[in-house]
Amino acid sequence: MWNFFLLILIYTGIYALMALGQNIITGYGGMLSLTQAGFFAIGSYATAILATRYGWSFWATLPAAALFSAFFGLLIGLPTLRLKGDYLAIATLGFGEIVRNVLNNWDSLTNGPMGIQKIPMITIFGFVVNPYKKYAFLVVLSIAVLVAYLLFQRLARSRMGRALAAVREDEIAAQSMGINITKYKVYAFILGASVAGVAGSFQAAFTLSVSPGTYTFMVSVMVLCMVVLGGMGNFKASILGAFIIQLISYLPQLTGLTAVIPPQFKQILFGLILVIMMIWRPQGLLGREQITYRKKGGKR
Amino acid sequence: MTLLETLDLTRAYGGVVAVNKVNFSVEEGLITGLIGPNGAGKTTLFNNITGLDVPTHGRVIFAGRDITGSPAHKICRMGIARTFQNIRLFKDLTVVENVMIGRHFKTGKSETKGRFLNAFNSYIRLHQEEEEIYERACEWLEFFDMEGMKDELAKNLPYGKQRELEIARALATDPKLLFLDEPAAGMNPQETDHLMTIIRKIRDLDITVVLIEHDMKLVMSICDTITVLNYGQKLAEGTPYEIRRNQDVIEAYLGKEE
Amino acid sequence: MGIAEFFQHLMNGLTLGGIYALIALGYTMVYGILKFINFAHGDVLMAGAFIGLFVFDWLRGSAPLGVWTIISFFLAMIVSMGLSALLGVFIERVAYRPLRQATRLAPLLSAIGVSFILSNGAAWAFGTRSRKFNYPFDNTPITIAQVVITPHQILILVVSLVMMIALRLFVNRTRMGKAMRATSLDQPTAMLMGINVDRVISLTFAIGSALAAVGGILIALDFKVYASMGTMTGLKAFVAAVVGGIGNISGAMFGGILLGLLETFGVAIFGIPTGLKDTIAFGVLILILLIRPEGLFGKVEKEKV
Amino acid sequence: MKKSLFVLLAVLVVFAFPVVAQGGKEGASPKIGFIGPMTGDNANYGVLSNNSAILAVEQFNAKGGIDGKIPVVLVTEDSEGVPEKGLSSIEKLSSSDKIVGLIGPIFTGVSFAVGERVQNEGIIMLSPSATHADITDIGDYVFRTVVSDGLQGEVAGTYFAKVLGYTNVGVLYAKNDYSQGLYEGMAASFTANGGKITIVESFNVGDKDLKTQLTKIRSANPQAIYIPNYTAEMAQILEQAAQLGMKIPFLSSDGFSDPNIYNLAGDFTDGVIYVGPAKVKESPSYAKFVADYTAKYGVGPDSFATNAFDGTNILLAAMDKVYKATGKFDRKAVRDAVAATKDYQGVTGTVNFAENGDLVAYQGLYKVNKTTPEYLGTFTVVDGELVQID
Repeated sequence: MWNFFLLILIYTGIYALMALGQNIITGYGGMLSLTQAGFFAIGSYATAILATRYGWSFWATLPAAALFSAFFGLLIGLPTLRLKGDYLAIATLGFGEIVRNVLNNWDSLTNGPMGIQKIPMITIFGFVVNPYKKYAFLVVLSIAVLVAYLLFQRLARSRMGRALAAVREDEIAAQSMGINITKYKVYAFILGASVAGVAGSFQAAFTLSVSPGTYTFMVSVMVLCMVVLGGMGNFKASILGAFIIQLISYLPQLTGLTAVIPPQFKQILFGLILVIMMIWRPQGLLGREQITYRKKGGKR
Repeated sequence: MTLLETLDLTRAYGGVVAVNKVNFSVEEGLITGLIGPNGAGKTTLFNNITGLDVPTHGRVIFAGRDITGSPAHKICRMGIARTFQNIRLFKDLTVVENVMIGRHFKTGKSETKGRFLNAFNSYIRLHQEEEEIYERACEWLEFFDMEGMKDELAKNLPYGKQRELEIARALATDPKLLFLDEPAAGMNPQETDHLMTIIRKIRDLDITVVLIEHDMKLVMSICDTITVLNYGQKLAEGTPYEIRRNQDVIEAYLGKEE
Repeated sequence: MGIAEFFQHLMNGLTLGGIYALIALGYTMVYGILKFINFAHGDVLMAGAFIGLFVFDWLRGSAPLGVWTIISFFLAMIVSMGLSALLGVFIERVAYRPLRQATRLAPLLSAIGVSFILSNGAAWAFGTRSRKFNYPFDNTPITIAQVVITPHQILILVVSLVMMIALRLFVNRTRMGKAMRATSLDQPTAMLMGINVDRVISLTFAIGSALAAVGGILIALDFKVYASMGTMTGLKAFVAAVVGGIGNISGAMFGGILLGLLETFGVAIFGIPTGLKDTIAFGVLILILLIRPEGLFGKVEKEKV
Repeated sequence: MKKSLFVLLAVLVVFAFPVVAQGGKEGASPKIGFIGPMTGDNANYGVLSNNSAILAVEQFNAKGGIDGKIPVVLVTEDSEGVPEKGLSSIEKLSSSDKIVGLIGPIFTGVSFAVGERVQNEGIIMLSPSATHADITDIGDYVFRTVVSDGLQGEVAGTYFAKVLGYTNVGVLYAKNDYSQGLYEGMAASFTANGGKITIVESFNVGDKDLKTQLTKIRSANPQAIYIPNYTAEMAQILEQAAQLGMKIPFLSSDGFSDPNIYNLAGDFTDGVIYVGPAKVKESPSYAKFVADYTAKYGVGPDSFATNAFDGTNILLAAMDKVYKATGKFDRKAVRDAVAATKDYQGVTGTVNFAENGDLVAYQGLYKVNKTTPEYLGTFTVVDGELVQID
């Protein structure tokens, strides 16, 4: 039981990383991207391929995964210069499908539908973070989530975060305030993608195998649900959202009611969450985070 | 001294010529009024100067530099700020945040301005930088007597205050030249009076002001010089006194007397 | 490649395109009026196919192919169109109408939610197994000089063409069509002009969903009926609508055919690995959006400053 | 205020869960697990096999259960066909349910991920359908009651070349682990026997329009087309091939044993030859199983479901044996008992396990007459030579 709870926490951590990325794109930048699964996949495969084929250690593949994903974030971010709302959503959705399609068909690199197995475990100074010993893995992962959270939080509180908010609120006004809106949109995508890549890297190191079937549209929708449920524009809320969505996701197993609850229960529930939250509480459980400012030499 | 001039500026949408070979110039330190009937091309002229639209022909010269076709954010950085006819505030941000966004590119060391290093730098010096920005933003709010409502969401302000906030936000970019697109639209007489005082105060800060306005009382009483547009073309320019007596202008507004 | 093979590919591409066009019409219709992508359109299509299947099987019983099967097929289609229209109107009332004043993101997210509820709800209720929708007519292929086409494929092309023309006439020539166009241009003004905007929008959804039901039943004949049938086909049709210029009825038709041909010839002639067929569709989408975001026949809409 | 209320509510709900949850009680009944896709695109395969496991457990309990007195509980978990969910499923089964053994997972990708865990936890796993050749190499706790791609492909390839006498065939397979594995296995032995694969086309799972691929194959004009796919896809291929006027014979794999193929494409199945489970001709136990299954679920079992039935029964028998000997359900002892299974008479025929956990088995060949499969015989391959068993 407790072990299972730890597992949920680990998945929460992995998805929380993705949700943080989604939040910077959607919550701050106001762009509906449906491609977190694609970046997640790129990160996972980067780690899987570099580790199994070229013998890189996890810690070397981690930044590589982030960079690869960031590069693709740039690629998909560029079209956003011209796309808005609905169009962007579809283009990003298409991009996610393309990623999965390519992974499934590029047999010589990705081993196609068979996937890649026997990915080495994380080691820290010779200590193996065996994913079967969940505490150790959870600790490493939590540190990653914490670091990502702090970095994003700091970013949101800087003038860059505010510029991104301006782009979301009104692009034309933002332009006229001297903000280069294209640059900020692309930044948002790059950041969102790279953190999803990191999540993918951890996922590969936890499941020790990757296959294209994991990275479906469902993953993107789940991440979106996390951000919407927690509250857009609030990073704490994204982590909370990730936890709640994962709990719901594993609720039938956690309660031992798998036989009673229909298997489609959680997907239907995710759908309901999106609809209901939009109608009754569009700001999410926690709402947008208000920042308090202070003057120079003000009280600490 | 001429701060800004347009040379034969033309903007056509398909067959419709919204602005036709307009030579419009703005003298430094004065308040310039831009008037004309609806659809005369005033806002289009503004958009073409401030980079939200690109002219089909002609050039825009600002402080001796050709800025034709530069993107809006670059033009803003050169020192031209503006407000909008339909208020375009960042509605879900607070009043002070709106003004702080105006300070966006005014922070950090100049040699790396707009570059990655600058972004990185501001990431490191976050607290100090934020305090600076906040302080400057509060000063501008004080200028408009709005410090008390700085934590309100912009969308919750009364209409007149929203217009003033937009001006405050534009001023926060430290412009040399400020374009106001119908600043008094929808204001009651008291608010309009307050606005007039403010515009004069802005001029006293050595900021050149150009305004589009339909409220003739306001235009005539505060503008030093007035340009009239009609059907996309310049009809007249001169002091309020001259404009008031210009036969063409009277016809444009009242129709030809037979 | 032989000449016969080329023409066979052309035929395959055309009919696949016809399927995309058929569904794209519904997308474009709703988008044209509301400027909103109904993500759940594909799932309404699925619901329409299920309803059609049940009614058809019930009416037909074990009758052999003949006049009665064709009559029951049409009856099934009419019932399915009616019920799907109700479903569409219901979805609009519950999930989209409350969000008309909200940000642009809100109805999109809500639509994704509705799509999830419908497809998974169907999987729960009807299982995930594919069901056969029997042809109501004799579908023996017709061979002309080694090029083969089935009556069903011809039917799909004809129906999408007829639907396109009917839709155009409806939108351009009727009073209600005029009200729709007015609503599309400016909702508040349309309301001031005495147009019942709510009714116009409901009607738009009703028509769009009825179209989806027709499409669902027609493609189910070939592709079978299953809970997730609307997802991929719906997405591809959407791509077709965007390529043709979303909101433009003829554009949707053209985009659908173009996409079908591109997918077929991309694989058949340009040697793209067959596994990457879907990539062609989405690649074209991203390319089109980059070069001509308004689509091939779309109108440029510029935000007023 | 309102906000904090929401947070409080959320936190409360979160902590209410574990309280509500029943903490894996150490009841008298031993549990076994099943993992397979119950939702998602391939849910059908999971559901059919799960039905078998349920049926096997019910019949076992009806006879009194372990040692004639303890009923066994089956716990089913949904993998959605995704490794990540498979992992959480095995985690839950292992730590909350404390299962003794596992039936499943269904797909190769999930089986690799889950296999590593069961090996680590020391739980025996019997997959009814993970066919990838390397799966049983994970460790000594991984077994399967399905023949590996290696064997099925080998039998298929050799049979096509030697018995049917084909020298060139075309292949149309889906990009999933099952189909691709079979294609590769068949191609290797077919070419080794002097045949030639003239054209290979693939498609993505979920694609419904396969006319482009079929038109290309038609132009290449092979003697036959091998379609090692799942039911829905094969139905689509057969129907569209007929629409293109193709008269080329079709060869297939054990995916064809799902009777639903005849509902979906009954008009086009005549003449298809496929490799499927070996069965003792007219085996009464097989007939009884199919009858029981169909009576209970309304549809017939596919070959994976048949494998799952045997797997479940082997596991139950091993548990029974261990309990009778030691009075408890030691996971390692159960594993050893399964490994020691000798000549088990199941519905799929005589079951033996090889050293590595692979099924020592034979393949059956079938030829479809209209909509009825006719048994052609039981085959295996020894040292590259095709051997007919009966």
